[in-house]
Amino acid sequence: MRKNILFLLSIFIIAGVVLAACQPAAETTTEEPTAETAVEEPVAENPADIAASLPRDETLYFNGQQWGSVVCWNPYSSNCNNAMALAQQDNARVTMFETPYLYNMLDGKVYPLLADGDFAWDAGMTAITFKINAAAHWSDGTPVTAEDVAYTWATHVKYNTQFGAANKDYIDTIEAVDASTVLVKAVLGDDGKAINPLLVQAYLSSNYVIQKAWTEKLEARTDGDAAALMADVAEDVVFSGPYYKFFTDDTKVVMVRDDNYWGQDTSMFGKLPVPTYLAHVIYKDNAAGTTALQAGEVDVSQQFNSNVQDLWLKDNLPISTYLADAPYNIGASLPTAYYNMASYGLDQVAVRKAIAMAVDYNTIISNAMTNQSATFTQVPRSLMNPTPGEQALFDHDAVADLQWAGSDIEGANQLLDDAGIVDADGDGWREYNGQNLHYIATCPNGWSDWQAAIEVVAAAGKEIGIDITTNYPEWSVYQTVVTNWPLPETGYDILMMWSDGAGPTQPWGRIRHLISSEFAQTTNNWNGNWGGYSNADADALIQAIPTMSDAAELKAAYTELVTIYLTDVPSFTLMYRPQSFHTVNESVWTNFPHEGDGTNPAVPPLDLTDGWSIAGLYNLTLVK
Amino acid sequence: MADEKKLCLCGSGLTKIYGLGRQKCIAVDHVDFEISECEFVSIVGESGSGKTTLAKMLLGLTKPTEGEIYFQGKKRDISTLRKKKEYWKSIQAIFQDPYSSYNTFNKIDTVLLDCISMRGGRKLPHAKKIDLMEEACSFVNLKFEELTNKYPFELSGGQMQRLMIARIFILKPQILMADEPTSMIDACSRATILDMLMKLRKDIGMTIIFITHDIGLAYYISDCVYIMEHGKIIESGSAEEVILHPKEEYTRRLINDVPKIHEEWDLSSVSYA
Amino acid sequence: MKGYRKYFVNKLLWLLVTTFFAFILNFILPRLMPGDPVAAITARIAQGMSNSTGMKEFYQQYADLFGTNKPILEQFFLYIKNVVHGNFGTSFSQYPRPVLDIIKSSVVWTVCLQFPAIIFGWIIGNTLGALAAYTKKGFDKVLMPISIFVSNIPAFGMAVILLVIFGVNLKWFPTSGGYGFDLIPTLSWRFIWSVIVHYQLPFWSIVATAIGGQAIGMRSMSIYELNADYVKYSRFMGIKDRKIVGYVFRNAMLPQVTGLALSVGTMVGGALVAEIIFSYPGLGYTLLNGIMGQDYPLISAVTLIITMMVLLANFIIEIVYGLIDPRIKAAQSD
Amino acid sequence: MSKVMLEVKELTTKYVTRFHEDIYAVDHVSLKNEEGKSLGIAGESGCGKSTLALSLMGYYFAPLHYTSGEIIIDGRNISKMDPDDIRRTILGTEIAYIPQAAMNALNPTQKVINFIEDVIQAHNPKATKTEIYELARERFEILGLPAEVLQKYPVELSGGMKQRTVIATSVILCPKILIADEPSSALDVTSQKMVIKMLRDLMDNGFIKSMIFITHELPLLYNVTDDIMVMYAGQIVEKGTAEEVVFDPLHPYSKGLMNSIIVPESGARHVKLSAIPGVPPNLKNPPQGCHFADRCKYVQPECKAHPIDLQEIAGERAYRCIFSQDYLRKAYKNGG
Amino acid sequence: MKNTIQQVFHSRKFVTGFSIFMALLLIVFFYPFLIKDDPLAIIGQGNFFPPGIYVNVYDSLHSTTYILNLDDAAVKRIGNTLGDQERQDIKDWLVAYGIPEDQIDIDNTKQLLTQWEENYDPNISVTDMTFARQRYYERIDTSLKGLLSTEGMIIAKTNPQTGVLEQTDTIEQSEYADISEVANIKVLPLGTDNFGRDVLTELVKATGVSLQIGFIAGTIATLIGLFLGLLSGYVGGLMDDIIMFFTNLFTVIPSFVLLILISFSIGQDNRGASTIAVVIGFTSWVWTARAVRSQVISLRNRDHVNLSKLSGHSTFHIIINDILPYIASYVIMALILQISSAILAEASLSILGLGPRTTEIPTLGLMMNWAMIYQAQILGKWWAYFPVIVMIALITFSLNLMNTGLDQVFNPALRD
Repeated sequence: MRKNILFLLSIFIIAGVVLAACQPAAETTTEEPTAETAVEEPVAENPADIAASLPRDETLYFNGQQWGSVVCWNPYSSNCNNAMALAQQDNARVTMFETPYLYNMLDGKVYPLLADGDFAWDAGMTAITFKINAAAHWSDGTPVTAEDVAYTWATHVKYNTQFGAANKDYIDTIEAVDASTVLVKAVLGDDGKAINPLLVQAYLSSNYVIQKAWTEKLEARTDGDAAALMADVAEDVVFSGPYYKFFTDDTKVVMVRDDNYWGQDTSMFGKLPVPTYLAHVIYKDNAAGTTALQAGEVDVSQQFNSNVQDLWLKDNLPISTYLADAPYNIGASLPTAYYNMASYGLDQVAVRKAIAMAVDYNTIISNAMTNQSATFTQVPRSLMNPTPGEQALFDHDAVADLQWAGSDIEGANQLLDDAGIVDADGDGWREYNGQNLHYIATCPNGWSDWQAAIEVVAAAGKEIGIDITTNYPEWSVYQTVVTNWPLPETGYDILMMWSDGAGPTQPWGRIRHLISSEFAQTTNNWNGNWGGYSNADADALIQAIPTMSDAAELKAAYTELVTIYLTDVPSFTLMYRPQSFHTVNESVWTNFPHEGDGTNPAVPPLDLTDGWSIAGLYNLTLVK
Repeated sequence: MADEKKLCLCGSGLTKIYGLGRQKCIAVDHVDFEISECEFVSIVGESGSGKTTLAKMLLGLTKPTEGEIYFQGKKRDISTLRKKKEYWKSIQAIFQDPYSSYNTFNKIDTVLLDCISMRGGRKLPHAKKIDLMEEACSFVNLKFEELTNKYPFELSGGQMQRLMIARIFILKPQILMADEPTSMIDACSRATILDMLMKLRKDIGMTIIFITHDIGLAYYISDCVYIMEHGKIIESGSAEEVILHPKEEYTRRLINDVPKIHEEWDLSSVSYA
Repeated sequence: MKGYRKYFVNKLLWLLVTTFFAFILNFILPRLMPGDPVAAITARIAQGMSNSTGMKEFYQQYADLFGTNKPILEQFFLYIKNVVHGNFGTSFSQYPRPVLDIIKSSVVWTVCLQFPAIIFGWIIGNTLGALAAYTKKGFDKVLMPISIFVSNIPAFGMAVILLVIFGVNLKWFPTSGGYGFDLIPTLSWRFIWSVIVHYQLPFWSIVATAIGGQAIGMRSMSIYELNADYVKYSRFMGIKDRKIVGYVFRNAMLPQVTGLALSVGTMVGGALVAEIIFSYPGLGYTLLNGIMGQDYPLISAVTLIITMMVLLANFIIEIVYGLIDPRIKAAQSD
Repeated sequence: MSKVMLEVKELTTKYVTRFHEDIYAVDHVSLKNEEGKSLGIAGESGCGKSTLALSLMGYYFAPLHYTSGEIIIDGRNISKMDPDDIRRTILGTEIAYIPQAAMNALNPTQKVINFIEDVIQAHNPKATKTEIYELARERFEILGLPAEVLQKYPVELSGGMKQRTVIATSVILCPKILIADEPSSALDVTSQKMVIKMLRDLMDNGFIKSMIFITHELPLLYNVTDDIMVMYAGQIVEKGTAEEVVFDPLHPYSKGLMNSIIVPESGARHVKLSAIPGVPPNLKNPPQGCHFADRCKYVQPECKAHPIDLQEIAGERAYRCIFSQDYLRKAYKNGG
Repeated sequence: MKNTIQQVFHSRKFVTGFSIFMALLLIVFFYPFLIKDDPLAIIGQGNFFPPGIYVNVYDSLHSTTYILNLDDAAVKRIGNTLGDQERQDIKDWLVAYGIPEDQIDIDNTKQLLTQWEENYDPNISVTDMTFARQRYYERIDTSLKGLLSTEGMIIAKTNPQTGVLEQTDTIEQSEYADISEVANIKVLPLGTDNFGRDVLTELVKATGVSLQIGFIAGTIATLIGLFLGLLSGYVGGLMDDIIMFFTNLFTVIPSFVLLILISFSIGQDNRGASTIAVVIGFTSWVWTARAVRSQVISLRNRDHVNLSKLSGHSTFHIIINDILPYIASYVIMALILQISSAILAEASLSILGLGPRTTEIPTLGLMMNWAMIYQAQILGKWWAYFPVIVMIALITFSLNLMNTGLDQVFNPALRD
């Protein structure tokens, strides 16, 4: 027996040793952090000293942005899965790469970043001129020039990158007039004016300026092959932003501050951003992320934390959101259920509107969003975000009769009865032309809030005698199906997709994506209008708006669009969702942007990385 | 006597090989024999000598690897189930272990009723069947009333084995293969079984092939003895001849190694090799 | 030893055959999945792009790159050729990252987590089972129902319960990840300590679920062995009960070794779930990501690696078993 | 009269089943065995002879339980001894056992020598491995077993070899009494003969002083032992010398048993075999009177009325029947 | 047969397992008769309502009221809002604001509240206070309004003519309603889940569905295993070799991995509860096949089978009459194990999001999956996941207990 115990003991010890021995070994095989950080100028401290741990009071932790491992650092690629460094969109992420201008979703204005002063249209609305800030320089010390801006665009076009393809219908060329002056020429319409000045402008705040010298190096390396160029890992990329890669593995991404960042020049921020490190632990799911937030391991949470108020009400944690009370965040996107216009009976406005009226939005908002959305009584439905800026763009009274707040079973039934769509055969389901109305409502599997919302839609259908069942394909399947017309005959009668968030082209861009027939019935359609709706009046208005400058004219146009939308109901918004969730834990850092925090211009709640919200990084202080 | 002998079952070159390649095991090795009608033959061998395999081949439960079996002068044909059934009307068996010879889930009646059906009595009236069963039971000194509706495990080993004989009594095959029918039961019940086997031969004229490892038993009961060693028949002849005057060294050893009562059992010759 | 060599060669041959079949299954099954992964990648790349000729070019490029437009047989041989060279291809979902790179970083975590945990659970389970068989009375009466109940808590249930009790409520251990959120992997004590602390919950949840089944099996085997003739004989030879119990445990444990070999596959399944619940950066989590991203090469590679690990574990265990159990050697030399 | 090596007085033991039923498998058994002698115990399966063998060891474990009686080994009463003392000082050294199923009697995963080490060290913790090995090798060689056997695992040995190894191991400490429970019944005749020879050698070499041999094979018993006891349903029904019991059985059961002997000897073909009808009684509820009464053809009403005592007659002879020996002999002559 | 069943019911383990299992079955069967709610009806607006008895506030206002003069009512009310922590926090604020510490008595409720009311202003930012803290004080301030009031609560209604609020009723603080007189009371013994569904009703339904999945998968696995085992054991030869080859193959390839691959391959759209059950069944027959085969091989050479052959019975007859009854106990035990492992497999798959797609019916795995997606385990909403785990454990526990009991009856060596 003694021998047995000794045997057991020795096994325990061996297990312990194996355990202790193999873990560090694991790391030496995966990543060599020190080697990779040496790409740019050496860090002030010797990496080995701080390598073991990131000082808590110099590191700002995020969650909810990065899901899965980082793939590359290449600003020409849209496939890098590198949420801490790369996002060229309406609110571009400017931690590592920078755009000429920064958009602020709170006031809808742009502020210069790499640019010096405001941009200017020429008189005929054919081209934009702006200057590059003389202080701006790359991480290798060379100045940022107009030539870099021009070459970036040329490269996008030459290699047909996503960014080139998305903009070349509106931007003709970008030229360097001199070392610091950039001229952006728009594609002109028959009237000699830019066909879409809004999108030309938007390019300046959503696309990075990439160094010409590095791009040439990359081109040489990839031998002019577009796929190879976009697949390059670009570990050696030259950047202009305040942070760069420090360490990545499957469990985290860490960026470190570049203490030679040009933005400390008085012409820009006048100082360096406060945290030395920006770190993002890769959590498996929201649950893991929430736990970390609770534990104070996350400072800025961009993920959906269900019942977020419990964190302070019940757990008494120093956690808060941008707004003090529900909906806690600024709604800036409209998750929408699209009707497949080709589905049987859904060509009938009455059916579409009845379903939309019957849905219990309050339940969606309380159950799926745990009240982190404004309700439709607070902000009646339209095509606009619930932000004051967008809400002011249409005449509320003019559309009041068309709006519905949901749960209106009676009204929906009435509508259907009036349209003659009744249950004639008594099986409990209404028929249209003798055929039962049966629909399948779909959204991607695992998108929990959407799934919960779709469940409520299905329940509403049953209330009014329309048989709606749900289906949740995997995202990989879903996206392929939804973006390619025609939709399958069954399974995609009502489908849920996003709509545009906040940005310099909004709400025009959103409306275009929701209802413009230019996207209807096309393949590889990642823009919108997945249900295939088309309305000539709406198309005309959408085309006209970018060139309108008169406020009253704009308001009339938008009101008209909202009217069309609420009358035809090609899709309906299920909830308001923030551009990004913004929950902060103030156990280490404080002075995060909050409603009424006194910043001017106000810093938007976008994680301190996107667009103008980067300004928030300069305001942070440590909790005393 | 010798002239009247009618050949009942013959084998020529019977061979059974199990397994393949290196795991090959020759269980029965080119065995030839002739068994006449109404003969009581013993096949004697130690465990592993192939006697049970031989029995199974004769019964048609195992296919010989090589060699032929002749039944009543003709080549045996059991290629189909129907022909097999026909063959099994002529040859039946009693096995070593009475406890495993019964399907414990069936009542005893089933065993006997099956036999009656096999003899073509499926459609007989019930009373007639009972009569048949009673007759069979009384043949083996059992009372049918006491057994009916009982399960096999409610019987003793001796009773079970007797019931097996009752089964044979109903079937009345020409040949009975008795595979060590007494080795699992007590010595004091053994005599009963042996008596009944003899009675079967006498009353019905059955040919009995008795398989045993006990050379004394073979000597006691049989007319004719085959000695098997390593799958081969090494010696055969009448019981008196083989046991009392063995020709082969192996047979002699087999007989010598069995303890005796009246003769001396010589231990001094034993070597441990 | 000749017999043992035969045993070894036999097992090795079997390992190779099984590996080959596992290979085929691993290749085919993920390819039966619905949807076109290349379309998914191109779609992602082309988000916001409105000209469809560009899209077609993209599609063609990637289809060529991944070889999805080749005949399935050709793809298969290509796959074999690449795998033999240690190349599992490029991940679809994390394009352009090589699959090997993704797996390399997670496989060590899994190996270091699962195999010690499974073996540890096996040892504890067997010890408890043997004790239950031997002490009978109180220990057995209390222990057995508990083991049966515990072994019936599903692996994820156990993981969640441990997570809630020790991670969320007591806050003794971190609830996710492989090492501290504020650490960068280096060979330092702080890092190693953090790894060990993070190791605890997933480790114990695997151990806890492995214990019950093994204990029940060991108890039966031990009771069976305790009735064996050699026990009686040894007792009558005046050998102490304790020593006899030693014999019994050893003999009962040997068949349990094969049991372990056979159940490694099952346990790895449960362990994968535990990894997922604790966000442990191992293969389970990688597999989940692969599935969600419909990443054929990744799924193929992960399942292949898991299968290979299980096969190899089986192989090693059976080889060791052949070495330690004289009965196997004897059976082979017959 | 030589020294009495083993004396058993009125030993009663029982099995307890898991349904808590008692089975009295050894019922007031008394016996005596002298130095240099071997005693045979005969009986059918289930008569309690194997249980008697276990009970004689004086070391009880479930499901076997001691009820009453005494076991005296070489003048030392072990019935009241502490079990652990018995284990240490009696088992293997004073009294040894050869089990029925010798095939499984050795731990399959232990080399023979290691088991012998354990056995010797259980009694003499100071014995060194070399000493033990030398002792075992010598003993094995004397008993005609090659020394290589010691380094083998049981599975590597043939059946006969295994049995002989077990025997050699059992007597490694030169016990005074050896209890052999059907040591050869699973072997073929040739191996059986070797085993018997070996048991003889043990006595001749003085490795054991006396032996109790249990078997159901009467010819074997007759050839091996000096005295024979016949057991039936847990009781001794007859005892005497081998000669007497085989050729002049008194108890009707013994008579039946002897009449079932078959041996390959000339003339054996013409002996009339007899059979005993019926089955032995259930020992859960043993009959009050003669246990054999139900199967006896000479049964009288008083046979079943009360327990029958063992009648001692000349010498060590005894039998358990109400009839006189003369009456029985006469009846047998007439009845055949 | 009767005997065997009797013996089986003598085994305490079996009886315990059987009772638990039958109790579960009975609950699953009878619950819907007692509580007719749709198990998937979304009744709660908001998620994870804790277990409890819910009284309709509107109805309780309109119920007959009784005056109960209880001394501690006011204390309880104040204590509910103003706990020790809140008092301390109020003091901290006041001290930071500049009130001398010795002037503050946190046990003097009235004085404390007065001081607070006089000094607190949400716009005053006390030094270095985080936003979270500022908002905390704002919330405290709101909750303290009218706390010490001894007056009743006024109920008012808009006058339809004038559009002016008019007092219609006052509710005194000492008024109580008898719970049995409130029209709408809903008992939610296990609260609601993330969708606002009644967990208990859903759980019962899910248990039923999971049991069905278990039965289907178990039956399929057992049938396949039985068929292959019989075929390979009884027919032997090449057939045996082929079947054993595949059986061994599937023994070593982890079935869970296979299950994941297949479940994903068939696609979300096709994954109904019964499809999942079938898939599980088709991947878990291996052990049954092995067990049946080894049993059949040992039976094949038993004399009663030989005797049955000699009696001229057909192979089919022999298998049915002479083989099956002997392996029936093993097959039943295998079936029981298959059922429990199938339930576990479904749950594990669902945790990975590969479970049944269905939204018409719940399964235990799906309930678990949703609870995890909505972070119930992190947020301490134990009622959403713990009963599910317990239910799964109970089902498999009872099944395995039955199995152990059977094992003890059929393998006497294991009897204790």
